[in-house]
Amino acid sequence: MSNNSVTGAVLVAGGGIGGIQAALDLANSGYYVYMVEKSPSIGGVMAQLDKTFPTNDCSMCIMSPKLVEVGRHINIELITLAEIKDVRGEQGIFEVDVFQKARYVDMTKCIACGACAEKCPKKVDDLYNAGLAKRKAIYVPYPQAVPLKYAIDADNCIMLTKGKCGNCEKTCPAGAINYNDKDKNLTLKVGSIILAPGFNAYNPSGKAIYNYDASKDVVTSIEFERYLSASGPNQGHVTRPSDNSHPHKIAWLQCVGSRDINTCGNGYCSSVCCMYAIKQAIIAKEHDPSLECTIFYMDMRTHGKGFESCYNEAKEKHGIKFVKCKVHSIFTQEEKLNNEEKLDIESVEDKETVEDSGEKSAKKSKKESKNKNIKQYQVLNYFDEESGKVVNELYDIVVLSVGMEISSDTRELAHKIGIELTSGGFIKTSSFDPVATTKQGVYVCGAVQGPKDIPQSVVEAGGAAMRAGTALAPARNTLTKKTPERTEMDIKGERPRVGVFVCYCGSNIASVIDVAAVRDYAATLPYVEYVATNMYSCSQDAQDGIANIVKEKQLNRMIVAACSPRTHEPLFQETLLSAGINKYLFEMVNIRNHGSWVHKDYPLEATQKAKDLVRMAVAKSVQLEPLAEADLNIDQNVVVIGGGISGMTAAKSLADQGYKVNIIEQNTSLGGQAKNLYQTAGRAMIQEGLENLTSQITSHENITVFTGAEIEDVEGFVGNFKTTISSCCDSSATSKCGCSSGNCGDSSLNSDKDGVASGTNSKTIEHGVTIIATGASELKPTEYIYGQDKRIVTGIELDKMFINNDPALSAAKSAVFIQCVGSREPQRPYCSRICCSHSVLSALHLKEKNPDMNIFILYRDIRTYGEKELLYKEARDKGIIFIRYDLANKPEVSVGDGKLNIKVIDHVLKMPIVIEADLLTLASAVVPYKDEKLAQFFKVPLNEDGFFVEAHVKLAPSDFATDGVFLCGLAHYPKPIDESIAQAQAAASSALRLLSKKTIKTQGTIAEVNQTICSGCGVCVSVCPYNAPSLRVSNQNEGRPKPHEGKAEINPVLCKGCGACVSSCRSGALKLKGFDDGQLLAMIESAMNF
Amino acid sequence: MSEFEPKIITILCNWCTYGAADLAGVSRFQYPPNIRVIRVPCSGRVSPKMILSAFHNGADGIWISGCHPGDCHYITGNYYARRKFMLLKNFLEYNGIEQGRIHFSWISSAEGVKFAEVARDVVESVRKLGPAKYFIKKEFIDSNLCNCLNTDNNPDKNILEEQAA
Amino acid sequence: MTTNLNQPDINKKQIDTINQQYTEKIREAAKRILLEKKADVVIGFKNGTEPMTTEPCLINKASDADKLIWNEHCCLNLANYVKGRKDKVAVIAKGCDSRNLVNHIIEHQIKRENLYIIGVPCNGMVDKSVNVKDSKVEAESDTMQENLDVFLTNRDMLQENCKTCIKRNPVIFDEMIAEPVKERVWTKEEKLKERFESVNKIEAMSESDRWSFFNDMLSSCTRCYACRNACPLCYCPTCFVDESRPQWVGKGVDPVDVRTYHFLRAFHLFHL
Amino acid sequence: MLDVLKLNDCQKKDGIKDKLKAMLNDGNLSGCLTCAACSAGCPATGAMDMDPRKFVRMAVLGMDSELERHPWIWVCTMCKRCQSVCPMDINIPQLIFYLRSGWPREERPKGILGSCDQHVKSRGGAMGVPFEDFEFTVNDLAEECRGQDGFEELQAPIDKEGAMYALNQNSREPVTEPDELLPLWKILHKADADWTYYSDMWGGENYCMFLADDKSWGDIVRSQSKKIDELGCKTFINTECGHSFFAVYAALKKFNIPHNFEFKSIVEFYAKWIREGKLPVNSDWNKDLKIKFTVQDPCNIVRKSLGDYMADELRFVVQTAVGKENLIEMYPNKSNNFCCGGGGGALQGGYTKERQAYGKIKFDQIAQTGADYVITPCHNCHAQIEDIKHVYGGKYHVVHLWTILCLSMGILGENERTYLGPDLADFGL
Repeated sequence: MSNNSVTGAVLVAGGGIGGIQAALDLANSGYYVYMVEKSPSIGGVMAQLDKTFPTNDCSMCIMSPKLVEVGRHINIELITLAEIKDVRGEQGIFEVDVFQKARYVDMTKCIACGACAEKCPKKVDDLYNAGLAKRKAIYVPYPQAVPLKYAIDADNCIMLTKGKCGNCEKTCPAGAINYNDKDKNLTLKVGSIILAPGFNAYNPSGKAIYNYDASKDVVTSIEFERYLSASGPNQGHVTRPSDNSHPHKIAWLQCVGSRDINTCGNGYCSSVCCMYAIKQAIIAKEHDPSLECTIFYMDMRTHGKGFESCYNEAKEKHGIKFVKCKVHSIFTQEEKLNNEEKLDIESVEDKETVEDSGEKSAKKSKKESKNKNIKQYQVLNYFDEESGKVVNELYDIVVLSVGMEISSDTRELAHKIGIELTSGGFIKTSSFDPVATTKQGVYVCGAVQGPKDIPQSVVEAGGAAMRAGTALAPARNTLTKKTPERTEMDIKGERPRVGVFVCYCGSNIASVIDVAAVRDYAATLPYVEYVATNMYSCSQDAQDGIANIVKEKQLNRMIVAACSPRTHEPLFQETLLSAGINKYLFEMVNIRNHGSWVHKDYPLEATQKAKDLVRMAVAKSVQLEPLAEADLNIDQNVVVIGGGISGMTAAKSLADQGYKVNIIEQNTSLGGQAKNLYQTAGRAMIQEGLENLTSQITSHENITVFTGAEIEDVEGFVGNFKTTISSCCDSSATSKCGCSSGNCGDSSLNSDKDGVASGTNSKTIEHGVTIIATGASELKPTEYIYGQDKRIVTGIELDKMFINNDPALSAAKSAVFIQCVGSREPQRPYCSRICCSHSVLSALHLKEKNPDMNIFILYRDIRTYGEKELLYKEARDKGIIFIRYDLANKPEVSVGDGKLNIKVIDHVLKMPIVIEADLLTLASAVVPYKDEKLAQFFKVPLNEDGFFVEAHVKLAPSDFATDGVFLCGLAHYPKPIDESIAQAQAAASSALRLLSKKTIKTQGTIAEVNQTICSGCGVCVSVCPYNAPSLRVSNQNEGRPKPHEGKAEINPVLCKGCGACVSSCRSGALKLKGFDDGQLLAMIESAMNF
Repeated sequence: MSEFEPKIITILCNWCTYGAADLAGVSRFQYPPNIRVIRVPCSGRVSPKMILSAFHNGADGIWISGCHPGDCHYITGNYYARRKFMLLKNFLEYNGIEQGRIHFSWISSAEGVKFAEVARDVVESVRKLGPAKYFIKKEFIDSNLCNCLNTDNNPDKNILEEQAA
Repeated sequence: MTTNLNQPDINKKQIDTINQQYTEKIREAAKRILLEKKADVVIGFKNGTEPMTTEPCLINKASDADKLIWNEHCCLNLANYVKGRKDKVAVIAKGCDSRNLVNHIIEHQIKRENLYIIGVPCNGMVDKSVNVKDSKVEAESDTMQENLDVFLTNRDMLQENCKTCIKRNPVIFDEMIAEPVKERVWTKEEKLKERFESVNKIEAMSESDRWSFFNDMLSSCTRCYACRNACPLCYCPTCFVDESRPQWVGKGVDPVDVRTYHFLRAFHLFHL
Repeated sequence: MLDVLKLNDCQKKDGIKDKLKAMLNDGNLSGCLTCAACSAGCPATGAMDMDPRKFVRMAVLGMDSELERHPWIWVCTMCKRCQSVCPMDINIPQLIFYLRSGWPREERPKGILGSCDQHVKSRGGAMGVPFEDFEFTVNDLAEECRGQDGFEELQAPIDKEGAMYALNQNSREPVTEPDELLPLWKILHKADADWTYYSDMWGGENYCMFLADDKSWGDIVRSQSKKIDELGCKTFINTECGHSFFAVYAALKKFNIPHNFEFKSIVEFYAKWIREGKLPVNSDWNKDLKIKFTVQDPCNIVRKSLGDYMADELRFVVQTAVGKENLIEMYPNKSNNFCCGGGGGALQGGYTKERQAYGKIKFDQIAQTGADYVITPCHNCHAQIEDIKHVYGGKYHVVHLWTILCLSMGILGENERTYLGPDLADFGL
């Protein structure tokens, strides 16, 4: 194939968080991306969430920077209101038919002022608010939407359906409405396809047992999420939907639409509901500590990083009640109130606001208690294990923790283009290629591949981007656009010449603020050389005009008083740049969002405020300096630390794209933990997969493997690391040590004695990025008389027996597994995530060897999340018996008369049970290496359990806060092989974002040290999470001390420009360019002086 | 005489509270026009000198707002800010600055309503206290913008110095 | 045998004995340290030129060690003398000095490995400014020595900070010249009443009284910066009041500028 | 029970769980998640210190000997409320049935055993009444009824060949309260229905089903079917009786009984005839009285057989007869209704204390509605709800649907009012 035979573009179907991450990874590594999204804007379900577990971060806060980045990306083309209809061709040369619905709003003209929606007479259920509120027929789905352009809902628009109205067209100040817009059929040529359509929440409607149709007080978790949200229909006030009264008791019902083959067909676990229920209960309780929150569950599945401690906190700190019982059903009980009793209704104001936002009557045909003297309760019957009785409890609100399903559209498309699905209806992938569908060239990420949470979706997005890009590597950078290089004028030494442009924004600003007066006032300010107004400053012609004026009037500072810099600053910076002026000489004044829109009844004051803000901006702008964005070369070599499955996958991913990769492995051979493992949950043979991968690694021309290697020293930072290792040998093709395939341990050159000598065999590798994949190990149990009887083994030891086909396995008549050995204990509070599925799988293997074997699994909560639940079901169906124990009554293991006895109390019968076992497997915890030295070397943090801490739990699970260092595999958290592989690919994808650029630009607005003032106290070093500041150290080899030794310096590559160091510096030695003390104090001073 | 209208220096972090203020705008939540917003990357950027300087210049109140603990775009910036502000506020009040002149809050970019509410509360609480009394430098109050030309901030002067050098 | 500030039965004789023992131990340690080259210099105290005073003293020869003394006037904080030194320094440290040394180490003003700390359990320093006549104890003699007896046997005669001291023993040291003294354990009530007595007094004031209280306190300040120079934690090469771009605090004696100087300096001491 | 369970001893092959698994698609007890949804929804939970989950668990663990003679199986009514929500769709009623069948026949509860044996022996009904007596009573009563105004032409035929509908008749009415037969006949007459009783196994009830005597249960339905097919009836209508409906509904499938008729509930026909205008049922009579009714959904015809469709038909009929506003629902209802405790043979099962405790939930539900009348289109519901009224001191009255339909049409005779309260005792006469 020649380079041109593949298309350097990728189609990403779905604009949720998975699609967004995949698109950004690809677009940032040299591919053109078409993002096809069904709705008018991207964001997906994550945009609907109030907070995200387990940290309860504000969902919108962490997501919106990504939305904006996609929206502005030069190499991402957003195709909204569109769906894939068909796919033709094959990997590398797909043709995709896309159907795009008409928007009826010209995106190039719409300024998102919202005037149209205000005048639109048609109210429609607002799906963003789960139908709990109303929006108009012309709308943006949510205020932070990207693209922030209105769209007409053709099904509901009066003009489009009946030919009457036309209000929006009359109102639109920008002339953006186009009723004649037509649906379009597009054909896109792409090399790879990533499917990320997300999931549908299970709809409990029509199931009488949930009482969902009959009562407004039974809500789905998505609806409750909107109730909790400050931007939701209730502005975050939780009230009983039936009467807006103050709730006292809320219940969550888990597994609604999951783990149920009877009332719905979803046998799988939806994986996220336990955590989101805990999150919602905590948030609800934070809103109102007197609330009683109860979660009814079957097994608490808090198997992710930080989840178990969140669960423990929910119980202990927040007092949330957990009841292990599936509630039979919900029904309404009405209670008549005495005359004296009044409904505890939230204040009248609140109610009116609620009605204003159209909350009323949104849910169709729901029973409302019209009579204010009747109060509805939801009755839950549950079985109390303690008393053995049925308890009847009344709740104000019941939240149904609904599961995930794949839409029929997605299934149809998959069928049409020949992609296989799993039995649960998700897209099928394999353990060793977890993001590849059964159709070559089509990849997948997010919940469509199986129920999962945000971090796992983001991981898969990275993996999918990696895989999609690899196939197209020859066509990298062939279809991408480049930002034009521009020359900037040197304005150093020039007197400030400020231009002030004030925007009318149609009537958005002008209807309240006297724009001309603001302009005229600006003209009186010192250094202001030019003032003007614009009808729409953001319009193309206005920007051309501004650029011309800047040139003509030789302006060297520019101020635009209009809307928010968060959305428009980059646009005007671009305008300034096009006039040859450094973009940091721009300052924006927000007189719309912070002015006319919020002070509409105070035009005089709003005008005065606008003048003040302009004066402040001028005061700052005269002190602005042109800032440079320096180029930093990225060394094109890679170091991967750890040669297990994760490390090898990451290495292979990058090597396949042409980068030289060095694997540093401490052991004498590659393979890591996988060497001891038998099968994946997807029933792939691990030894085969491992062998296959290892041989690809050892024969790869771009990969050098160092086994028996120790890292001695690390210097440098992103783009330019120097890692010194001591190693016995390397196994690359050019290796001279003569050992084969990295198995140095077997070679005479690397006997233990010779290994010592490797200290002299040290080598320094220069590399641009580092991937940490150091793995974890299995805990050696200290309980259950482990080590005292050879019939007692750990999970991995059992796998070894399977690998070796140990005859003891078939011979056993009775086998027992004990779960949570060393996990979820006070001294090791996290859940090891993999052991439940692993034991269930091993039990099935035993059954396959000997169908008559009696097998018992003693567990605390079975955590076979996602479609692994089907293994659990299979195990039960095959007669494997599961017995639950709790921490206070752990099983007792004893040996007497040569018999191995396990005693446990049955959780149902509450009676002691004794099992005589021929084989006892302890599902032992996954323990991290807690490699503090490595953490120090790369300046990356470890958590209290000893796992590495990623940059962001949700959105950057494979990155570190430290640039240029990435993370995957067990070193991050326990996870099965498929997840490790996906994360390794994601880490490689993140690394690729850097490598493919060859150089990175430093940010302009970064901190800088004036060393003559610096006291060298190091406070800046301690406050910075990015390791940007450091104290200068002399290099001893250089002979004489560096100037300013011991004083702070900032690495401009690492600095993110937050300014925490600057404000922490007592001696004022630090400045933050663009937000310096002088500039900010000038604003403060001028705010008051007029 | 008309009611006293305080002027309040408001410093907002770019990622959360500034976003909340934008959202309040988009949602047309009304609040009094007494605040003057200064945008900074992170609440961790705000240093005590900005607060003291605002008082020097006659600000009647100061309001600083950032991301909720845990939400910081820069991972930990708001934790430092919180620690610093609590101490500074206590210390200023210990020195005689009235309670209610200095406000700190944490508002996420989804909390437009909260932004408007807090803005109203801040303005009201400062309005009740009346004009600022302490820490004001007389010369600033009496001066007008032209005075700034005489300070070291004067870029003209800087340029002259540079040229002379 | 340990002494305690709360013990009223302590007498001059005991104190003299302690001082004598401490002095001997300090001299012995200094000699040994210099001879063994554990440090290039020992920083301690010698007698001042006036009665009831001491001066800091740098010894770099073992033979000079006998200059060193210890008594209840060794109130200066020797941490001030170690910062920025490139040689190896041994320093005598009371509880308070040691805490400042910790700060110097953390903030990179001296390397721990260049520092040898000779810990001295402290019995409190006398406050020379207190007039015996004003004290509750009626002095019967007016000789210096007898006054001193009164001082030492009466807590009221101690320096303010010694009265409320919570760390009389060094928190960091390489050797101790005596067994640690007993730390005073403050009950909650004592903490509120005694230790934070002055704080409470101010907190009880109205806002305007508080403002005036500090204004009065600072009215005599001429910004000589002696406070800054004496302070073991003030080591910035350029103090914030000396910044010029932006110069946001005036350099003169404008009351607001003076106030700002003291306010922010105090703030810097307990926070960044 | 045992102090310690030695699990290895229990794990023998071909135990209860294996047998059940072999018998049924949904019989895999091992699938149990021990989620306790069954126990949470079962009115028999707690009786004899037992609950459905525990019962399943014992089977799963292989505690067959403890289960084999556990009397709780006669307290459970096999109402299927457990299985209806079971996420694993585990057929607990079938486990109960299986265990009932495992008891030595003579040791099963005498009441149920006797009823089954009488039925088989007499080839009539559970009360052992010979066909001749039934025939006499029917003819006698029909004659009497023809004396009433408007019913001069009324017919109550037996074995009428070619009749459109064959009707089963619970033997309680002809034997113990013959006047209760008349309202039903009057309705059929009003609707101009071409119907007939049939002579072989004419009794609708089927205690052999409760006895878990598959052979006799099947034989009874087989005989009925054969006879009806011989008569050439197009439709086999079940009268207001729950278990008799289920006995036929389930047996036709379970024993794969050949038949040429359609099997329907009388309630479906009430609704049909009202819609067709054949029955002038309306609620005008109750406009001013505002007497409140509630309705019991019999598990056997609603949850276990026809589902919410049946419940909605029932409501249509009741609302037409008493007025929509006068029907006070019990919650939960329809397919999620609580069993009254009278089903499954419990009324004859002999565990009276347990049965009445079981019925407490139903009693409370009824009390909560405040209704004056409970309409029960089922004999066992009728009897059980009557009984718990006396036990717990209720004030309501229990009536069949036919009584109220006739009342609303003004055709309820003087002797047909046994179950009405004083408020309606003379109404419309």
